[in-house]
Amino acid sequence: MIYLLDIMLIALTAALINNFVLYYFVGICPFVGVSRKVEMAFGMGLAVTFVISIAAFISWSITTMVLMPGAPLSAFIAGFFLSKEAAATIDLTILSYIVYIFAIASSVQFVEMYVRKFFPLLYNSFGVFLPLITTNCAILFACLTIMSHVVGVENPKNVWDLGRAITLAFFGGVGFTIAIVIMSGIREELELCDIPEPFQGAAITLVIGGILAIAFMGFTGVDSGIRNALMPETTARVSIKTPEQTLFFDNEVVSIKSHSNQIGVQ
Amino acid sequence: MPDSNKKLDTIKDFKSSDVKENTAIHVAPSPHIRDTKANTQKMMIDVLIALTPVVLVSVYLFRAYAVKQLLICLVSCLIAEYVFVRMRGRSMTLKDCSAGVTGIILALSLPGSAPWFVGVIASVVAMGIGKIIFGGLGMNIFNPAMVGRAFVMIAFAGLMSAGSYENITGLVDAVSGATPLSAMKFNNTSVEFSHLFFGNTNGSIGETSSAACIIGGLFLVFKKTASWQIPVSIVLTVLAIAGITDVAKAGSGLFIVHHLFSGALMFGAFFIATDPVTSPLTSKGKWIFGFGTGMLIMIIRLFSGYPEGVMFAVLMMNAVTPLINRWTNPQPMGEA
Amino acid sequence: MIITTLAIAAGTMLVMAVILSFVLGWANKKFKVEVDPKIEAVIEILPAVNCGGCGYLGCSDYAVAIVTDNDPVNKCTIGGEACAKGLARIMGVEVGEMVEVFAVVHCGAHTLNRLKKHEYRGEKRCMAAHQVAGVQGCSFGCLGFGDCVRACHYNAMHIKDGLAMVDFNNCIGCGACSKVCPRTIITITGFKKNKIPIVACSNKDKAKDSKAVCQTACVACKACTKLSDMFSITDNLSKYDYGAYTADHYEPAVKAMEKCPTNCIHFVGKPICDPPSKKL
Amino acid sequence: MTNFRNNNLAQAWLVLVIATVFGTALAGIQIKLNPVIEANKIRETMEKIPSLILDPSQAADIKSHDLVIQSRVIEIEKNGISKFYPVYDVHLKDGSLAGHVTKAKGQGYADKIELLIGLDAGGNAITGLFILDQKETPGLGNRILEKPWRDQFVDQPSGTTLVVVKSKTGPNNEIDGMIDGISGATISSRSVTSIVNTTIADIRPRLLPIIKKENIIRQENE
Amino acid sequence: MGLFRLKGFPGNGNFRHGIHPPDNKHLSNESKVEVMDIPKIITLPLLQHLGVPCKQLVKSGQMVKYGEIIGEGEAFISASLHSPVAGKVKKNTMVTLPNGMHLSAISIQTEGEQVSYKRLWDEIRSKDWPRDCISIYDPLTIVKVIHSSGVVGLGGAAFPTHVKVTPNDTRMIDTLMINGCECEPYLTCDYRLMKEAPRAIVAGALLTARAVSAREIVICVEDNKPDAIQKLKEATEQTVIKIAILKTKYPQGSEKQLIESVIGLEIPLGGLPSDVGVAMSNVGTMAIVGRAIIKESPLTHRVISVSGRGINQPKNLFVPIGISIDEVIKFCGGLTKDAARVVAGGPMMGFSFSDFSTPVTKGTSGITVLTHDEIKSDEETSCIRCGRCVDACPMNLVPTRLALAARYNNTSIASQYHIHACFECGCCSYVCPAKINLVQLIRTGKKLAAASQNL
Amino acid sequence: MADQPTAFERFVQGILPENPVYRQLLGLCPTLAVTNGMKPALTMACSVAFVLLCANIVISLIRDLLKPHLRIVVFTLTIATFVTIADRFLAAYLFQMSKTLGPYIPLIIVNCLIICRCEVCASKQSVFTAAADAIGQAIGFGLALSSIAAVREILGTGMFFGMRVLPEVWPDWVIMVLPPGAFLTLGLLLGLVNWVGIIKSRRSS
Repeated sequence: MIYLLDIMLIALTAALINNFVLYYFVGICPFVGVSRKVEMAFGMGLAVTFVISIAAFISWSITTMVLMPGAPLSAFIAGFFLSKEAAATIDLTILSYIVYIFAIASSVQFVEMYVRKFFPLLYNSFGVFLPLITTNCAILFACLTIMSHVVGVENPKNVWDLGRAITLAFFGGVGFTIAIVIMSGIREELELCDIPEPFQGAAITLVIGGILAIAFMGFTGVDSGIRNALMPETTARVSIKTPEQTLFFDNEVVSIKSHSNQIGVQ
Repeated sequence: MPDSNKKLDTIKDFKSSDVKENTAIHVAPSPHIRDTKANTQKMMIDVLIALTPVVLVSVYLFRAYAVKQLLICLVSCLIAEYVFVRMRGRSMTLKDCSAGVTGIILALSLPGSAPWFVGVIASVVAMGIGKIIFGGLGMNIFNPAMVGRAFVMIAFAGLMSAGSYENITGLVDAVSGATPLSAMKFNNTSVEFSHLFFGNTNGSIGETSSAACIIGGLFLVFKKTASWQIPVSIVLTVLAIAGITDVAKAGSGLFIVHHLFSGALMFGAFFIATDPVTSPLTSKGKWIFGFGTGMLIMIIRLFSGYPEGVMFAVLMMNAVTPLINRWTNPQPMGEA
Repeated sequence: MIITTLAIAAGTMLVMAVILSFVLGWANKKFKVEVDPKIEAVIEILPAVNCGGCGYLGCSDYAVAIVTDNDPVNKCTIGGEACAKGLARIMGVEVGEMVEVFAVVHCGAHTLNRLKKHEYRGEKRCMAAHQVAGVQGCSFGCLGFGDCVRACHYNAMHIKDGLAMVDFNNCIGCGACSKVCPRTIITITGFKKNKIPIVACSNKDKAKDSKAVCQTACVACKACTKLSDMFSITDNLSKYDYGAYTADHYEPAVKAMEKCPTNCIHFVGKPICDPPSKKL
Repeated sequence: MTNFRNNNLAQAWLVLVIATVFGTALAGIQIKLNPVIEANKIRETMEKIPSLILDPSQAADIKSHDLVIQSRVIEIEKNGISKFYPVYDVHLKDGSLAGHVTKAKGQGYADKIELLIGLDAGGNAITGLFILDQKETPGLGNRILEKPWRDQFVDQPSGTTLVVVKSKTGPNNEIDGMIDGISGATISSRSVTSIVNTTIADIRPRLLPIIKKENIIRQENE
Repeated sequence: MGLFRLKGFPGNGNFRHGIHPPDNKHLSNESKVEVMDIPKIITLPLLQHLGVPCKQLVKSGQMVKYGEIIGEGEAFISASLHSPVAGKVKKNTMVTLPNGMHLSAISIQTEGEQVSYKRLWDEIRSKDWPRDCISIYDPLTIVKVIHSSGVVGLGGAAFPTHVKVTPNDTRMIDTLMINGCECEPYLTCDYRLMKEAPRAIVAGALLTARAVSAREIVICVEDNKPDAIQKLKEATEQTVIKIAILKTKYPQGSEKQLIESVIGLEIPLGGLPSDVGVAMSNVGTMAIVGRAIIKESPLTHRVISVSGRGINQPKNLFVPIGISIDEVIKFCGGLTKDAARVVAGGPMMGFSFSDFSTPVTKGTSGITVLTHDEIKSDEETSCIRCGRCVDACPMNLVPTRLALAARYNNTSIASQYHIHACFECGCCSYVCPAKINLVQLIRTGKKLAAASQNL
Repeated sequence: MADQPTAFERFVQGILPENPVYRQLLGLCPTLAVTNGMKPALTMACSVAFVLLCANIVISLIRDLLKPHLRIVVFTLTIATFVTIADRFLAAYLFQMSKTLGPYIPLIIVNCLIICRCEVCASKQSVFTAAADAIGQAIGFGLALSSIAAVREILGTGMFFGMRVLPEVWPDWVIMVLPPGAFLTLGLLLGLVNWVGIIKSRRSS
């Protein structure tokens, strides 16, 4: 129940409240470029939603298996060379950006080739949008957001599982679709408007984007409103104590002494 | 046939120019007659007439505050329209009264306590970004007054809360400070129905009195300047959702009354959502539009951080209006 | 520790790159779809960034549009000029080898020259006015409501005193104006010289009828055909053979212009936007 | 040989080389910079601790190793969700407990709000409040960052539930447990207040046993 | 919808949308049809119908008799031309018809002995038109005679009638609908014809029905013409002809709308009445068909109404085709001082013109002279998308979008929204509060769309 | 392709005539996201400049080794590497700023601007030209970013680089530092730039 609510709120937030395009400004290029026809925009939205879900799956898997500190696969390999403790601290998160962009690019290309060869009809309706997606920030943004909820989270129980990751990605794509379809509808209307010459094209699109962003601000806080409405706070029941660390403070330097490892900064 | 021959002679002397003498004949494509009863200016004047009760009540309730706000918005809307149209080098469009209508609706949707520059900025934004940038009257996608209001609402959120209203006349004393909806949302207090209906509450100067809005709105609907489908569907949707919520909470019914008669619901349903430019063309589309607006109003009111949702709901539905038009595009006869 | 970390990072990247190149290389062969070699050549030239800036769905979509629909080759902002030139070479649409073409208006009557003109109330468009009888006496001449001006993207058409005029400095001969002219009096003509003679009339009526409606109509008097064999009369209207025009034909044409009783032969072209007439 | 040249790997040799080189380089950078970044993250919190616990005058002349900070995590389970509160127990150099600082997170108006709450030793009163991270509406909600507003929380007893009121006018001015709401941003001020309330309610019972332990240690030392 | 059902018919006597302009028929509906005198000169354009121009058969200087064929409609969609006078053929002249067509015309100088036009009219309105001996005429002969008599639809479009009545194997005609709606304001010629010569109409209808082998014949009249309904009822007694009384509404007389009103069927987009088993013809055409077959006289005359506040004496006239409009106007007392626009046809779909030497053609159903007050229209303002045009369009189109598409030369949007379904009835322009010339724009849009499809 | 622009031409073109934001409409995501203040905007511009310069130099150095069908892969790889480096340096030495910019630094990877310059210039021309091009484009990008950021920061907070420039009575236009303000400012500035361009071309013709 709580998990479902969580999923629902992640979906709602990604699709409407913090819309990828109108709140985070990712995917602006297709938002401006490929929003002239509703059919085109819808196809683009579908393709993004599809690819973003695949990319989320791949990046979540790679992050949890290989990249994050103490990830099983890299720790296993490092275990051949290092002690068990040291192997568990192998941290490859620095490679994450490269890995993500490659995962996206190759999955897009693979899917495109596959669909083109075996489903020519499907390719004509949505495959043609695929190449445009590689440089779509929305996909990478979704991967990064998922990463920030997987790596470096203080509370191990708050780490996102695959379900949450894919929900965010999928509904992020849905939000992108909503924004771009609305925009394309408006732009079709604008074909018949007497727009001042300097504003034709990208400028008016951005201004409309601004007004849409204003409108979507009306949703701010809907997620917490729903959470409060469905799940009022109740009192605590159980508590567990966790290991302690000792830290010393002075004005200039922070030093941490913990039981497991020591990092000194000068 | 001697008779006809004689007549032929008379016709012989007759020239084309004789017929046309003293007349200025001109040509034009069909149709040659027009319905003279309706024109855009008259429609706009109808809206102005319909707004009079609202304006009068607001002036009665808020005195100088309302007068000041109305004047500021009206004047700056007209000036903004003039300047922007001049910048475009187009013929003047002040005559069609649409700028005046926008100005008055904008003023009525602002709280009386908002400082002068709020009205001015809202007017400039409404005219510039809301209207002229799309090509002027009839081309705008979003309701200009709502664009202006939304802009200042977010830009000057602190100044826009009616809570800072200073009670001078003594008429508005039902709730100190907060508007009925925010009082309800944040403090769980409610206001009597009669206050809501006649407007002795706080809020934007035009929205407090539901009675005035309904009177003006019915006039508009009666004159067919505004469609009846939109207000009806908005009110029904809000009624249904508020009713369900009320039943779920086992409320007293005041909840429904609040949602129906406070906030800008009546004002919005009759004067803002019905703006023909930004609402769908067909009656089916208008039902969908009204339903969507009502849904969004209630979602925003119930769950979001804002106590009031008409403005955002209308802007959002304006944005999807082209899509609604597309989906409800009438099938030509013989196509189906 | 450090060495191991470095090695594992390098190893991860290497493994990833190997897997990638294998999978994609295999897929490329396995899923190969035969396409027009011309399209492939175009794709080679395009930047393959797939930014969508051209308004198409990625570079290959644009390539298809270029090859199959003959779309303009200069839409790629990323590739810029070099890209456009390369594309033009493939498509063989080299600009510059062709004769310059301009729009030419085959009507020379200004408002005052027109007879039997009536006030027209209605949509101020040639296409609408053309369907109404009696806007002006002449059923062939320029209506002067400027459909061509609106159609022109290069600011090369103007209405002056009820007559469409071409600004030859701006005209690129795209033909947009001639497509929208309901009376088809604008033609796209190859200019072998800077200035060429045109017959500024399209009235195919007999002399009596055309004279009745216009002061500057061609009355098919054959004066021009006697001076230059480039002129010929068809349908009560003089015509000039532009295709065979050479420098030798200049003098006779000037004479014909001077001889024409209704001044309907004009010389038009660069460098001036021509309000052509000798007496009026 | 030709077969080898046409091989995908051979074609992509440049990619392979670059990938390997770049991967190694990045790993090097990681090893070099990671400690700095980690320290940055910790410093972000640590820097605030003295001002949250101590008086401003005291906080100003904190010297090297004047404070010993012990960190631990308290886990609370509610409705099947567990919540984590990182708690920093701050000891003076002489070993006496100066107070506790806890990090708390909760839903604000726009997004999550992250707070540091300072409590005196024993958790009886709030000694300080600091907002680490928020995305509230600029100009309205983000006025929770302003010191005068935050200072209202200081010296509030932790036993009472704090309430946001419209304005603390008149004689109510000094009544405990009243927080003046920010006009126009009721939700943001309420969010902060409710995060504080919940956090204190959650962790206060967990603070006490340790305090007792500390006292015992001190007594033994004496 | 559906509340009111037309008795005896599947339709409900009404169609969707439409408008109610003031009909102003009172100006001329009480004046009896008067017979014009023989004009001195007759001008007969070679193309007075839809389709291919007819081939000229006479030369300059040649003498012709009344009713002699002077132009032959060789092509299938074409109609022959007959001389309404006896006289001498003069040199061809160029005429510009009100609909903008610029073409060559035969002119005939009246000379010699003439038939009496009064007698022709009396013949038509006499009561002795046969109703029961129709079966002696062979269907194929009827079609042939219609063709050779040059009969075209007199409702306005002037579509050659023989094309409509030629039997077609693929599309069987079930119902013959006689259109007597005359929904255009001002025009009363059909009304007068129905009132004064119902028998001729009935005879023609029976003959036509025989030609197309229709089982049902329906005469459709709007409910604002009770007199005509009464007369028709009398004339159709003991025949199979039914009379449908329809709601007065513009454009009730348009064939698609009429079929929807009476039969309740919609003609497919781009289709013809025959797609739903209907043949449709105007009442005037029926009278001419009857006359052509029974009296063996070709189409040389027609009834027109000259009406409007800009004319001194509004009248209904029986005129020879080819008579100059000058003379007609003169016969009606000339134009008043404030006449501003002269329209061939009704004010909704007629063509205005300025050259009064233009002849009356087969398709001219009337001349409407409008005054300055009537046509005074405000300046055009921007479309405010009020949707009134959508509510008025009988074809259920979105005129504002079509017009804007035409204005911005956007043919793809225009085609997408079915610009070709528009038949230019003018309802949208009539109701538009912004005074946008919607129909005119749509008309240009249709041309542009057609042009772009050809490219 | 004989007539490639010279280094100087490349440099000048990038600043205004081919301004990446206003003329080519490239890299709009960061342009909108980080321009609510001058500081983040300039940090972003510097990061982009760093990545652009490094990527251009590296690509130019290895341009003879590039295979056509693999060039985009190499570009992406290079760009991603330098973006990661920039990101880590920011996190290490400008921690607060790195937190403010959040995911928009890694999103430089998919910024079309850099891949575009690699394609157009670096993969065809010498190191020097490529570097000049990178600097020119980076200056152009920085100018665009700072113009938007200046408008947004001054109107939105009355401050410039965090210092108050407008009097205290100035009511902050909060909307300008929120997402809608970003769209509106860029849209209006873009319109303004186009307008100036139109007027110029009208005058010259």
